Amino acid sequence: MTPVEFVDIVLLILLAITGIAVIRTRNLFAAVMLAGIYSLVSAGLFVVMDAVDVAFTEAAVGAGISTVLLLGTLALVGDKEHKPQHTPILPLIVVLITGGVLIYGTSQMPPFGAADNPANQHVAPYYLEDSYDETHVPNVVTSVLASYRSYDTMGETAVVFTAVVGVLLLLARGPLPQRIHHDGEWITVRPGTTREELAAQFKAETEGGGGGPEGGGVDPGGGADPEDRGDTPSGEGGERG
Amino acid sequence: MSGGMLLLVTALLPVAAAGGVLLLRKSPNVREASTLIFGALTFWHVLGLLHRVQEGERPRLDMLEVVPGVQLAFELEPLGMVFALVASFLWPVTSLYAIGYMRGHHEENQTRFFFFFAIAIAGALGVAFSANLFTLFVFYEFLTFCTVPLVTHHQTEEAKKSGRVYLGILLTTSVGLQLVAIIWTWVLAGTVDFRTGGILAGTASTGVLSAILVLYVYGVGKAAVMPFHRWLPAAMVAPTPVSALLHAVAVVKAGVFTVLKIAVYVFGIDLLATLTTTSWLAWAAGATIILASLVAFKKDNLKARLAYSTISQLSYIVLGALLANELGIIGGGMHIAMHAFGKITLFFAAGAIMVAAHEKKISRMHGLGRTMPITFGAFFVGSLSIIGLPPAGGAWSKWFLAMGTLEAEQYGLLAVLMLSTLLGLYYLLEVPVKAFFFAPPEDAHRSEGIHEAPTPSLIAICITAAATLGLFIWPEVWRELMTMVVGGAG
Amino acid sequence: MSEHLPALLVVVPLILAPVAALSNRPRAAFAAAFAGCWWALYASLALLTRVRSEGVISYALGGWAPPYGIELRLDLVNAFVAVTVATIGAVVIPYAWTSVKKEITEDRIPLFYTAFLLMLSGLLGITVTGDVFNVFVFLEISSLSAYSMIALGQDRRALTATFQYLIMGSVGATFIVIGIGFMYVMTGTLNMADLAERLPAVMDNRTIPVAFTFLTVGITLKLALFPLHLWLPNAYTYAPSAVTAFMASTATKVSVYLLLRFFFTIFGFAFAFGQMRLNMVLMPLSLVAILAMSLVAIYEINVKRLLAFSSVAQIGYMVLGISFGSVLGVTAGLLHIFNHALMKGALFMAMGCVMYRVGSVQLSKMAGLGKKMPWTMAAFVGGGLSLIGVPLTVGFISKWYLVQAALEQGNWLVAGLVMIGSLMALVYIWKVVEVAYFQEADSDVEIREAPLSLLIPTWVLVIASFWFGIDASTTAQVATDAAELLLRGGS
Amino acid sequence: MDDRVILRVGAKILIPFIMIFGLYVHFHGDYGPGGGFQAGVIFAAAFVLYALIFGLGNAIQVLPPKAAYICAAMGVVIYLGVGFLGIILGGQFMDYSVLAYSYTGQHYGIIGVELGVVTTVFGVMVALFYAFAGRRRVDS
Repeated sequence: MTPVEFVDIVLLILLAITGIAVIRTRNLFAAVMLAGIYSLVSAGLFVVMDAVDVAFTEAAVGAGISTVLLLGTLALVGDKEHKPQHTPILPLIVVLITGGVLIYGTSQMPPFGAADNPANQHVAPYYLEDSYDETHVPNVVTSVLASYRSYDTMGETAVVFTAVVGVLLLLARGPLPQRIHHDGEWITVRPGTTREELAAQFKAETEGGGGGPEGGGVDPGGGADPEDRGDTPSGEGGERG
Repeated sequence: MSGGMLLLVTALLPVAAAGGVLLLRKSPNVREASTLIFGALTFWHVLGLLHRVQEGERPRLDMLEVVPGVQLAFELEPLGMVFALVASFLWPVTSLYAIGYMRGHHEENQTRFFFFFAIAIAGALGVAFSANLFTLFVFYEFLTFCTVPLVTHHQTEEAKKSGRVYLGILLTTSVGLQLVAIIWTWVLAGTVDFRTGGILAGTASTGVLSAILVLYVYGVGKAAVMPFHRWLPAAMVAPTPVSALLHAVAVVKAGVFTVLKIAVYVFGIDLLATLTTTSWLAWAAGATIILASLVAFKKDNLKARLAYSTISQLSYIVLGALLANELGIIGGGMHIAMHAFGKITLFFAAGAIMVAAHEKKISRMHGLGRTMPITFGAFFVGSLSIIGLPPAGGAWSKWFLAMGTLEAEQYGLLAVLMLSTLLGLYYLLEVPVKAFFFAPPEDAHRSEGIHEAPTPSLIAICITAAATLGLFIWPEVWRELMTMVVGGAG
Repeated sequence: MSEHLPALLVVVPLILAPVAALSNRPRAAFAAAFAGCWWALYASLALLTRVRSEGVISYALGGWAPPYGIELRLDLVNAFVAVTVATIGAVVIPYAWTSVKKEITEDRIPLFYTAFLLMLSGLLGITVTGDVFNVFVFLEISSLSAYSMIALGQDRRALTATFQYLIMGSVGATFIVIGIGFMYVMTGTLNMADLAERLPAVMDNRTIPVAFTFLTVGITLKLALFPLHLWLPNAYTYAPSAVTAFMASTATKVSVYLLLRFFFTIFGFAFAFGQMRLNMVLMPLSLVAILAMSLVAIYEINVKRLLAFSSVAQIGYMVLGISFGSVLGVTAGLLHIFNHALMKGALFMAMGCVMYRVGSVQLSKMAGLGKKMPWTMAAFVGGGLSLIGVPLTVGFISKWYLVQAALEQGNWLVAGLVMIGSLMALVYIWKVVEVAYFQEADSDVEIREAPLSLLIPTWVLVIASFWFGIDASTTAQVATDAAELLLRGGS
Repeated sequence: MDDRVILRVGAKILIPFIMIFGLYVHFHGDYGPGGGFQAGVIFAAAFVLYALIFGLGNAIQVLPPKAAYICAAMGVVIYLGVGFLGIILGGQFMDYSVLAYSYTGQHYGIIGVELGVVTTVFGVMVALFYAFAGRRRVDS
């Protein structure tokens, strides 16, 4: 066993242990932390595989920011997981089959990192040999990402942007309000509104001659607006639909 | 005007009439007048076409190519002429009748009624003019859909249920069987055009072709071969003019017309004669003739009895097509016309009884003949034609059909025809006989007010009854056209 | 300018997305979305015209020759799909303005249009690209934006529906990327044309069949083929009306396109159907989809849900066509992509009109609507006729080719089952028609016809679904040529 | 708050270094591992750390949510802008070679798109953090 193989095996065992631990624990805080560790270990694996750029990203995003965001979510939803209502048999079978097929598929793959792999024979040598002449960027990864395949990176940037659009759509300005149809009028109902409040609101809106219930400025980033914290979700509302 | 354009104009006239009905909905008199004028115009144009067809012209109009190789196109040949002639003549007559009926019966939504009525005629003409199976199928389905609002006219639970049966059976058969057969034909023959001598000969094994024939005969649900006949009695919830024109003439005749057309122009008589299923199907039609007559025998509701009689008579035509010889085709084609005039007279009379005396049951019509002599007299004439007795037109078509069975050496089927004549003799003539010669039932509180039907209706009844008699004397047009269909000189 | 159309088709809507977000005013964001959609329609039509006259268009992004750079590659197949997507986008967007104003709170409208533009450019990006990894990137854009838009539905259950879709969609996307990875390992390339050239040499390996399997499962999940359709009904039911109309007519269609692209262009017919016997899987599944899902639709009482199940059944028709592996079959599949987009778009938009006035699409709430909203319900009937496959509607054209493809192979049983499927469509459409036309309405609720701004786009699709049913020669010709192209294996 | 002195002092020292590191990662991307993506995350991490220790209110004063949101959108605009520049200057979309002579054009292009990436990623990460952290807990 070469030293590299030894490191590989240790890291993979660690990865498996963390993965199983994430599944087993009912404490979400622990799960989030373990997920962070999982990312860190995978970052280590990527380093061993000489994919430092990927490792860097995994460490920064997977272990760093996502952990913080998940913790932020925990602050909202609490850190105890409910007991799952369905049996995990079917998902387990699906996972086992998928895993089996993956192992089957990799079993005849060319050995990792060998120079005569198809993956190292076709496009990659071109990048290695010609990219410096064509771009004068020493880091081939950068020249591939930002120039040869910059359209992909553009797409990735758009994906990141799409993510924030989605999150802001759902989370900006507190819990997602509902628009419901009531007696020929559409009105806005915020989660947690009690029945009496709803009646009062409805009365105000229909007698007030309509107009947008949402007055004023539009601030999609306003989730953190301190004023917004005043809109108290109480009683019967809640996020669960 | 070129023949093609004339076809288009003729088919569009009823659409224009429908538009007129919508525009003039505020004043019923003008509305009905416009329907009548458009009806007369349509018939006038069809007569013009008749002249050309008799000269040997085949007016054709290619409208557009729907998918490569499949066109929406009109082409008028003698068989289509027969159907077009019948439908376009009876439309204004029925409209006249409907004016009296709908008002006398205080029906609601009359505009909608007349609108869809006109549209349905356009559909029937489209069927008659179709140059290929695809176009025929388009108008066949069109006819199905635009008659649904007429069937469900009263919007009651019963109407709703009937609508379901109507649409269900007609679409199940047409989409599930007929369309498959059409596409199969297209795959085999590479064309769906109607051609003299057929297009299917030699394209596939006789087994496959036999299967396609079965799909066609049962797929044309409008021909009401049992067991796909239930829609026709169901459609009787519609107002009587609908039953009269559509379910005795336009819709059902579109069905049997399709069968004849497929027999002659898709399979060809020669091919048809070689297929094993042909005679089986002929027997299925024969069975329908007898069974439907027996059911009609037991129905007390007059319209229901007429409906089953129609089912029975339709199978005459299907039988004619499946005899696979010239006489059978001629007889079948002529029966389209003869039965149409006879049956519409019967329905007119039934409607008139309903409007004037509010009676639907035969058992309660005893003695009515004395107060409504014209109506029941017309009923008698119509019955003669349906039974196939002189001096009514029906005698001729029955004659040819019987000759056809003899030529095909199908003596069993000849016996079927004879038996059904006997049955018809009873279940149809029972009505006028009882009306004229039986005493009214004790409990019938017949008000003194009962007399004949509203005048427009009465005129219509007289026209059709007279025509039925006239057809006995002048059947020549129909025979000539049908002879042209089977390739004779005329 | 015109030589850049392949790129501009995608990136113009894409750059309008952040512009819409930055504008932060509903009206301005709408204007951006409107411009993006109509630009896409113009560009895609121009491209289709060019492809028809000049053949395949290849566009090397960044000036890097493929396979080193990313290539956009348009042939008849994806130009046709791009036109479908763009058409629906251009029709739905004016509709969205009125509909969204009611169903979504004002503060979220600018971001809604941003998401809409992102989804549009994502779908177009998937369609026009000639690079498999690029497919995955744009798939993510379109999926993420779809998730967030569905969640905006005015029913709380929209959130659960989104979550389901998110999980299933992510699994699908992961499977796709695993398949792409495996292919890269064995060939060293991501370019589709290049892959098609290099794959045959390594097909005996286990890796490629496994890659094929992962891609198949991933894509069929995305296109909601039975039994991987479970995410679809809820997502369609609870999403805002405009989103449902757009998604139902585009998202699954693009996935069907991907299926075609991967099976025929990249792996090749011989491998997909010969070695992997894909038709043995796809045909039974699509038949079950057609019959079982139509049956479920018959018993649905929420009309949007009913239409959603009908969509799963209709997807069955597309996949069934593909599973014949013949020119006719693939033609039927391609045609149905376009045709179903038109009719389902019209139907869902009609339901959006009902939602706008009635606030619900429960069947029980629709009694008597035939009189109160005559134009809306007439549009529904028009779309319904097409769904049933009545002649002179687009639905008939699809069926014509599909049954032809079945009979050509002597498979009359399948032909019969297709017809049974369309009769089942008759049952569930008629169910709605009966309630709307023959049932008396609650007299105390006053309901007016939907505003013209909703009706006009709806009717545009209804009329289109008749137009392309009456004159299908162009669409059929394009689809046939495209199918021949696919079966020849090249692109 | 007083018992967090160590944290506060530590953070005050750390944050500038984190940001410098972010700049390093960004600009060194041409030579070693790193680039806009990682740099954006590292920058965002600096703000997140600030917000965690000095409170959301202070963080919002330094960088309002709206600014983060604008960054997220602007980055995409910048990236695509570089792409459009290629077309405007007569090349293909995303063609850097027309931006300037030879590989200098590649340099400009890569710097441009990396700027777009770092802006978007930074903006998105901060906006996401605000969105989650800014929400009140909903108990049922």
